Amino acid sequence: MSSTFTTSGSDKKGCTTTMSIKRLRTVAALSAVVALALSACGGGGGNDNGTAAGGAKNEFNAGLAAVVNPSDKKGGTIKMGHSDTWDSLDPGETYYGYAWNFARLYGRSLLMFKPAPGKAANEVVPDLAEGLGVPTDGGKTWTYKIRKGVKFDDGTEVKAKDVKYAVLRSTDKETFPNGPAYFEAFLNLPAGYKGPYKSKGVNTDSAISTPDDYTIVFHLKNGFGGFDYLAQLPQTMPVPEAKDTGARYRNTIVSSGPYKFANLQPDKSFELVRNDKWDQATDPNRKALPDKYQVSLKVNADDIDNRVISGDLDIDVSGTGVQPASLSKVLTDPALKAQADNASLARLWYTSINPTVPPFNNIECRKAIQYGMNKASYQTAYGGPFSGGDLATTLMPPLVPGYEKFDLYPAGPDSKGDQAKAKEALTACGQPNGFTTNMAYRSDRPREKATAEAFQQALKPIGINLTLKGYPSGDYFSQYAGNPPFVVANKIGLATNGWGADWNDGFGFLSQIVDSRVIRPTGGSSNTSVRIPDVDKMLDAAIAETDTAKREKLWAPIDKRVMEEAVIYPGVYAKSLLLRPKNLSNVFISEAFNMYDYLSLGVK
Amino acid sequence: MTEPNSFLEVRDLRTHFPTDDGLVKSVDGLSFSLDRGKTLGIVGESGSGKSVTSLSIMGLHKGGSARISGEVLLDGQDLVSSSAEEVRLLRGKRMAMIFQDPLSAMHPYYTVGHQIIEAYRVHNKVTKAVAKKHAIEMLDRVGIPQPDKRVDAYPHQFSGGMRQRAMIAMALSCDPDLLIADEPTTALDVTVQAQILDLIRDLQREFNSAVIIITHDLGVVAELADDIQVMYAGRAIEYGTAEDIFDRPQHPYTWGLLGSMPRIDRERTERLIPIKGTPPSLINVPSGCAFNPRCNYASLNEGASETERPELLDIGAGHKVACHLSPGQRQKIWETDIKPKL
Amino acid sequence: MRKIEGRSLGQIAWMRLKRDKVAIVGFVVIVLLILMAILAPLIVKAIGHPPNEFNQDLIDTQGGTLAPLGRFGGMSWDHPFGVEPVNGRDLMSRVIYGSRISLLIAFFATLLSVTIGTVMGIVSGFFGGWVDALISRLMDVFLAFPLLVFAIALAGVIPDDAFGLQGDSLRIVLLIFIIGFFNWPYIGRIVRGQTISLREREFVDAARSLGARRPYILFTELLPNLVAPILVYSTLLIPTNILFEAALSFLGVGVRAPTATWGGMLSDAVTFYTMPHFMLWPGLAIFITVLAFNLFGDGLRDALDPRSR
Amino acid sequence: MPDTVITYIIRRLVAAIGLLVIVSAVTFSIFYLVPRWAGATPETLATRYVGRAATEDTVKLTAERLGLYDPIAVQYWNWAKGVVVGAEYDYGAGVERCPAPCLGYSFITKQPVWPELLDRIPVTLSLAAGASVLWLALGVAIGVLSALRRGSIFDRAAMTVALAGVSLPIFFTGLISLAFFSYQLGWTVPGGTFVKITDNPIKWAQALTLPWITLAFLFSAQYARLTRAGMLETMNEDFIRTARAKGLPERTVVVQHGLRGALTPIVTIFGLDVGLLLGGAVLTEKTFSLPGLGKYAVDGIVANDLPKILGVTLVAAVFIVLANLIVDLLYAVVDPRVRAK
Repeated sequence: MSSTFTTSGSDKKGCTTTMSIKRLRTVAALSAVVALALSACGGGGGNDNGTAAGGAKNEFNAGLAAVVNPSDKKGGTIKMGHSDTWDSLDPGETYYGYAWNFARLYGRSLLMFKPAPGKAANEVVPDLAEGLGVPTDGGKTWTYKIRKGVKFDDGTEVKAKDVKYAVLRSTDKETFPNGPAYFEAFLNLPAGYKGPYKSKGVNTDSAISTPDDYTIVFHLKNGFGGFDYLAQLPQTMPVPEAKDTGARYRNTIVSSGPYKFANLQPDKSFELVRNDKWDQATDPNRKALPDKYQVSLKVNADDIDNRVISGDLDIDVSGTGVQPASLSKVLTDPALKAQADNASLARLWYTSINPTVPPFNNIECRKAIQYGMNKASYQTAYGGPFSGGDLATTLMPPLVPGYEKFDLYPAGPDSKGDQAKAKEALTACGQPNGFTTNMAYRSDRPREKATAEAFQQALKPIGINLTLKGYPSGDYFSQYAGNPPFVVANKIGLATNGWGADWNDGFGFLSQIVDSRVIRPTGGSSNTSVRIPDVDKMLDAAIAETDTAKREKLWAPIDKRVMEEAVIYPGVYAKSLLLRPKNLSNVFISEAFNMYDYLSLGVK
Repeated sequence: MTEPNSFLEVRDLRTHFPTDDGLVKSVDGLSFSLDRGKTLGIVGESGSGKSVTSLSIMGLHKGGSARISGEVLLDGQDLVSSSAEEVRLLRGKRMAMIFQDPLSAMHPYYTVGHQIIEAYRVHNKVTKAVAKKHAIEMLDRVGIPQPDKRVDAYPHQFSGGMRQRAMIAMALSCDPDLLIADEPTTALDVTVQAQILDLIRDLQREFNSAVIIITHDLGVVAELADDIQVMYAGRAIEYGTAEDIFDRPQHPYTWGLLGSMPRIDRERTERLIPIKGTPPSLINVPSGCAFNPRCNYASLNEGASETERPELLDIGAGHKVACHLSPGQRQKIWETDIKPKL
Repeated sequence: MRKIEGRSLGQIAWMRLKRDKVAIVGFVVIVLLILMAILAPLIVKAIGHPPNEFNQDLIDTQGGTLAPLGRFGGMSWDHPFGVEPVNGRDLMSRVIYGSRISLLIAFFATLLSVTIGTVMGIVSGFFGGWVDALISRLMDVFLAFPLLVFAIALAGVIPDDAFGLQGDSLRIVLLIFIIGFFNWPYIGRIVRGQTISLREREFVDAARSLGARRPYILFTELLPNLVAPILVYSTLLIPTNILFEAALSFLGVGVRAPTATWGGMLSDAVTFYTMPHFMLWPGLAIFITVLAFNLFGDGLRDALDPRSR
Repeated sequence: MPDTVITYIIRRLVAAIGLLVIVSAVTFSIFYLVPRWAGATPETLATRYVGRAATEDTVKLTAERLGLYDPIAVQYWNWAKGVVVGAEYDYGAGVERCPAPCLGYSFITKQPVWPELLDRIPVTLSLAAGASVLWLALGVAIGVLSALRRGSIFDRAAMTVALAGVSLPIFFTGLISLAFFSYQLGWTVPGGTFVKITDNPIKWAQALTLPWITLAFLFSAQYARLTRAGMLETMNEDFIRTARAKGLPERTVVVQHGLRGALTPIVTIFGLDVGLLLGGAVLTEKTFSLPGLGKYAVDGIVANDLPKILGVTLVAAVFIVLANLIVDLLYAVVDPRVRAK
C-alpha cells in the first residue's frame, strides 16, 4: 500500500485496501464454503504464552520464537518513538500493522490475534467477544456474544450497539478514507448507505442487528467463512456514539482497553495511562504490566535507533527495522547484534513487467528481464539480507501457508542473473540488440530508487536501456504505475511494487496482485501486469475449495502459473532488523504483526 | 632647528602614501609660515596636494599608512613628532577645520546642536545644558536665524549655506587659533559663497585666528587671503602676497590658473583659457619640472625643465617662485602674452 | 572624455585584478571546474568507472551492512574517492558528473536572472513614473515570497513529462527557470538604482538634448556604465545559484536519479551518516566551487569598485 | 507628527494586506493550475485524499467536500473568506466552527492548519531568535574588528573563515556537525526533540544548540563581511573626518559615528533575514528534523496537502511583510532623513 509519509519502505498493514468492491462481492459469493476452513486455522496449536521462567537467551533472533525476559512485574513506563506521524489513532481508520498492534492497548475488538511468540500468534482468540463467531445460514450471519462488565474509560458499560456503531461509522470512506473496506463490502447494508453521519436514522438492522445489549449479529450479503478475521479488525473496537467526533475522533478516543489517552498532541506525542475502569477479570489476553506508554512522533529516525541502542528509548514503534546507518553498527557489533531480531514478513517486494507495453507483449522479452536482472543487486537495493530480505523466486513468501519453493528463472550460482539465457530470450523475442523502455518507481522511497537504478545497470549489458521515472508515492497507483492508460501511454514497461497481506493467508496475499479482475481502468490497483484468464479461474477454484489442506496446495500452482508468464519479477521476501528493547520484559515477535508484540511488554 | 617666528611654521613637510601602484607623494617638501590674524590661501588643481597638506597639519592623514616627515610647528609645538593623543587634544580646540561639502561632513543621524555640543564638550568640561547654550550662541553668531530652534534640527533640514554656517559654528566653538577651510564654498551657490566668505573674514577678525583657505578658485583667495601659495604636484611653485600673485605672477602655471579664472569684471563672451593636459600622477612625477609636460614655455630654457627640478627661490620681498625661466623671460611673457588676455 | 575614462577604468581594474592572487586562484579553479564539467565524459572514461555503474562486489553484501569494503569508504587507486554504500558507484566520477548539472543550472539561471533583472531595472529606472511604480511593486511581491518553500512546491508539482520535455532536460530547464526567475528582483533593484543615478547625470541629459532617441540613450550611454555592477553581481550570483540548486536537489526536487548531482548525493548520504566519506566529497565539491566563485567575484568587485576594499 | 506616522503605518498595512492577497493567490493558482495543465481532473486530485479502497462515489464526495469542482476564483474566495471570518467544517459526526483565521483543514490528517502552525511557530521562532542573537553579536563584532584592523592577521583570518562560511551549504555543515557532535561524540541531542522553553529551558537550549551554531555560523560569516564592508565605507565618510577634526577620541569616533552609520543597513538586512527565517528555515529544520514551519511546508508539499502549503506560505509572507514594515519604521527611528519622507 502506498503511503505519502513513509520514507523507509514501511508499508501499510493491508495493501489489500485495493480490493475493489466488485471483486469482494465475487469473493464473498465463493467464500461461504470456506468458512470452516478458515476458522480451522484459528483453532488449536496454542502453546502457552511463553512466560515460563527463564525464557529465551539474549542472543540474535532470540525474540523470534520465544519470550525474552519473561516477567509479571507491573509498573514503569514504556517509551516509544516514531519517525513519522501516526497513520490514525482512530480504530475505524487505522491501517498500519504497528497501529493495529498498538490499538489493542486502548481498544478491544471482538476478536484478536493471540499475543504469543512464533506461529501461535496467527491464532484468532476472543477479546471483547466471549467466543469466536457463530456462523449460521451458510456463513451469512455471524453472531458474537459480548462480555459483560467491559467498560469505557468514562465508566459506561460497552454494549453491542457501540460495536455496531463503530463498524457502521468505519464504512464512511469519505470521512475515514484510509481504513480497511471489508465491512462495507461484506455487510448487507441498505442500498446507498453512506454511514451514520450522512445516512442518519436509516435502519441498518439488515446488516448488523443487536437483539440484546450483549449480542451482535452480522448479516452478510453472501456467506463468508473467514469473517472471524474481520472481527479482529480494530474497526470492531467499540465507539460510543455520543462521544464520536467523526474525523476528529482520532484526537478524542474513548478507551475500552486497559489504557486511555493522556496529553495527546496530534503529530507530536501522546501518552497512554491506566484506564481504571478496565477490569482484568473481563480480559484473558492482557496483562497490562506497565503503568504508562509514552509515544513521541516525528522523531528523527536515526535518533530513534541511537536512543534505542542507548536504552533511552525502548522501541521504534513503527516496527520497520533499523535505518541504513544503524545497520552496519548493529551487524558489526556482536553485543548489539545479540540485541536484535531479524523478523521475516509476509511481504514481497517485486517489479511488475507490463505486457501491455511493447515489446513486453512478447513473453520472451519478459523472460529476458527475468534472466537479465541481477537478483543479488535487488536484494542489496532493498537493504541486504538482514534489512531487505531473502532472495525471492516466487510470489508467495515462505510465511504464507501453502508456499512452495520453485525457481523458473535461475539467476546463476551467485544470483547475479544469467546473461546468456537473457540474450537467448531477447533473440527469441526478435530484439537481439535489446530495446528501450521506462521504469517507474516511488521517488520518495530510497530503496525503490536503488532498485530502479539496479535494474538500469543490470539490463544495460544485454542492450535493454531503461529510463527511470520517479513518481510521488501518494499518486503512484491511482495516477501513474497503477493507472493502465497511463502505463500504456507512457510506456511504463517496468514498475516497482510491493505487497503484504492483512493477515497470513494465500487468498489475502495473492488475489490482489494476480487477479485480473481487480485492475480498474481508472487506476488505483496494485495489480498492473497480471491478466491471465487461467489464473482468475484457478483463484476462484481455490477459494471454493473447502478443505484447508487441499486449498493451501492450490496456491502454489497459481504462483507458478503467474511466474510462467513472467509478468512479475519477484525481488525479495521482506525482512526487517529490529532492535530488541533492553529494559523491557516479555519481549517477543508476533508473527501476526511481524514485530514485537506491544500488548505483552512490561518494564524489567 | 631655528626658533619659530610665526604662529604656524611648516617646514619641509612630506606626506607620502605607499600603495600597490607605488609611492604616492601627495605632499613633497612644503614649507610656509602663518601668523595670527593672517590668512593664507593655498591654490591648486585637484590632486595638487593642497587638501593633504591641511589634513597633515591637522593630523588627519588617513589610516596608518601615510608617511609624514618634516615639521609642523603650531605655536612652537611640533605636531608631526607629537603623539596621536596629543594632536587629538589640539584638534578642535587650537586648530579647527571646515570642509567642502557640509552635507556629507556632518553626521546625518545627529542634530546640528548635538554635533556642536559634542565638539565643545570634548574640550570643555561643562554640562550638556551649558554646552547647548553655547551651541545656540555659536549658531547665532554665524547668523543662523532662530538658533534656539534650529539647534535641534538635523543637517538635512538646513539649506546648503546654513549648513556651512553651522559647520563654521562647530569649528569655532572652541575658539581655535588656527582655522583651516578646505574649499569652504565650492558646494554652494554663488550668492551664498560670498556670504560665507564674508562670514569667515568677519569671524577671523573677531577671533584673531590664523586662517588657511584651500581652494582651486583664485577668486576665493582674492577676496580673503593675505598670502597665497600655489601648489602643483605636491609642491609649492609660487608663493607671495595676494598682490604678488594677482599683479606680478611669475609661474606659467599661475598664469594658467589666472587665465582659467572666471571674473565678474570680465565679459561673459570671452572664453576662459584652460590649462592644457591633466595634472601628473603623484606616483610618477616628471623628473624635471613637474609642470614641464603642460608648460607652453618649457622650450625656452634648453631642456632644463626636463631634467632638473626648479627650486622655490625668493625673487624679492617674500615672493617666491620655482621656475627655470629667467626673470626676464617671465617678465616679458607676462607683459606681452598673458596679461592682455586676462 | 567619458569613453577615455571608461577604458582606463577597465584597464585599472584589470591591473588590480591581475595583482589579486586570491582572485586569480579562484578564477583558475573556476576554469578548471568548467573544463572538468565539459570534459567529464573523457575524464570518467580515463578513470574507467561511469557514474552510474554498480560495483556491488565492493560492497559488504555478505555481512549485510551494505557498507563499502575496505577502509575509508573503499578508497583505492581504482576508486580514489571511494564508492557509495549499497550500490558501490564510484564517487569520484559521480562528483565529476555532478559538476555538469551544478554549473549548467547555475550559469543559465544567473543568465536568466541577470537578463530579466537588467531589462526590468533599466525600464523601471529610466522611464520612472507608473512604470517604475509597477515594476517596483512587482519586485516587492517577489521579495515577499518565501522563496525556497515556493521553489520546492513548484519543482514538486511539475510532472515528469511537461512542456514537450522529459527526464533530465525537463528538470534542468525547470530548475533554471525556477532559480533564475525568482532571483531577478535583486539585480533588478541594483540596476534600477544605477540607472536612476546615471539618468540624473549630465551626459544622458546631454545626449537627450542633442535629440538622441530613447533606446539609443539606453544602450549607448547606460549599458556601458552598468557593465561593472552587472558583471560583479553575476559572478556573485552564480555561487548563490549553485547553493540553491544543491538545496533543491537535497530536498529531493532536483534532477532525477540516477543522474548525479551534488545536492542529491548529499541527500543520499544523510541516511549513511556513519560513512562520512559519502557526504564529504559532494560537500567539498560544492564548497570549493562556491568558494572559487566567491573569491573571484570579490576580487572582481574590489577591482571594479576600489572603495569597497 | 504622530498622525502622519499612524497614516503611514496604516498605508503600509493596507499595502501589506494587498501583498498577502497576491502571494496567496499566486500560490493557490500554482497548485490549482499546474496539476490541471498536467491533465488532472477534480476526481484524480481527490483520489490522493481518499485512500485506495474508495469507490467512485467516495471520490466524488471528497472532491465535492474539498471544493475541487469549483472554479479557481470560488475556491480561492472560500479559502480567503475562511481566513477573514472563519469557516465551518464538516468532520463527519457534525459541523465544527473553525474560527478566523481559519486556514482550512489538512486534506490528509484533517487537523485544522492554524493550530498546527501555532504549534510550530515557537520552534522556528526559537531557532531564529537564538541563532540571530548569536550571529548578530558575532558577525558585527568580527566585522567591526576586521574593519578597524584592516590588513591585520586577525582581519585576514576572520575574512578567510567568513568566506568559507558563506560558501558552505547549511545542510552540509549541518550534516557534518550532526554526524560528529551528536552521533559520534554525543554532545548534543539531534533534532526532532524540540521542547518548549516554558516546559524545560535546559532541554530547549540543548535541542537547539547545534542548529543555532550551524545557522549562526553561516549568517555570522555573511554579517562579518557585510559589517566590515559597511564599516570601511563609513569610516571613509566625510563626517568621520569631521568627528576626528573635532578632536573626538577614536573610540567615540568609531562607536558613535562609525558604527551608527554602518549598522543601519545591517539592521535592515537583519530584519529581512529574520523575517525570511521565521517564514521557515527549511533547510535547517529539515537537516535537524526540527518540527518548525519550514519542515511543515516540506511535509505539506511532499504529501500534496494544499491547505498546509497555503498556510505556511501565508504565515511566511506575513513574517516577511511584517519584518519589512518593522525595518522601515526602525529605519525612520535610526535615520532622521528617512523620517522626513
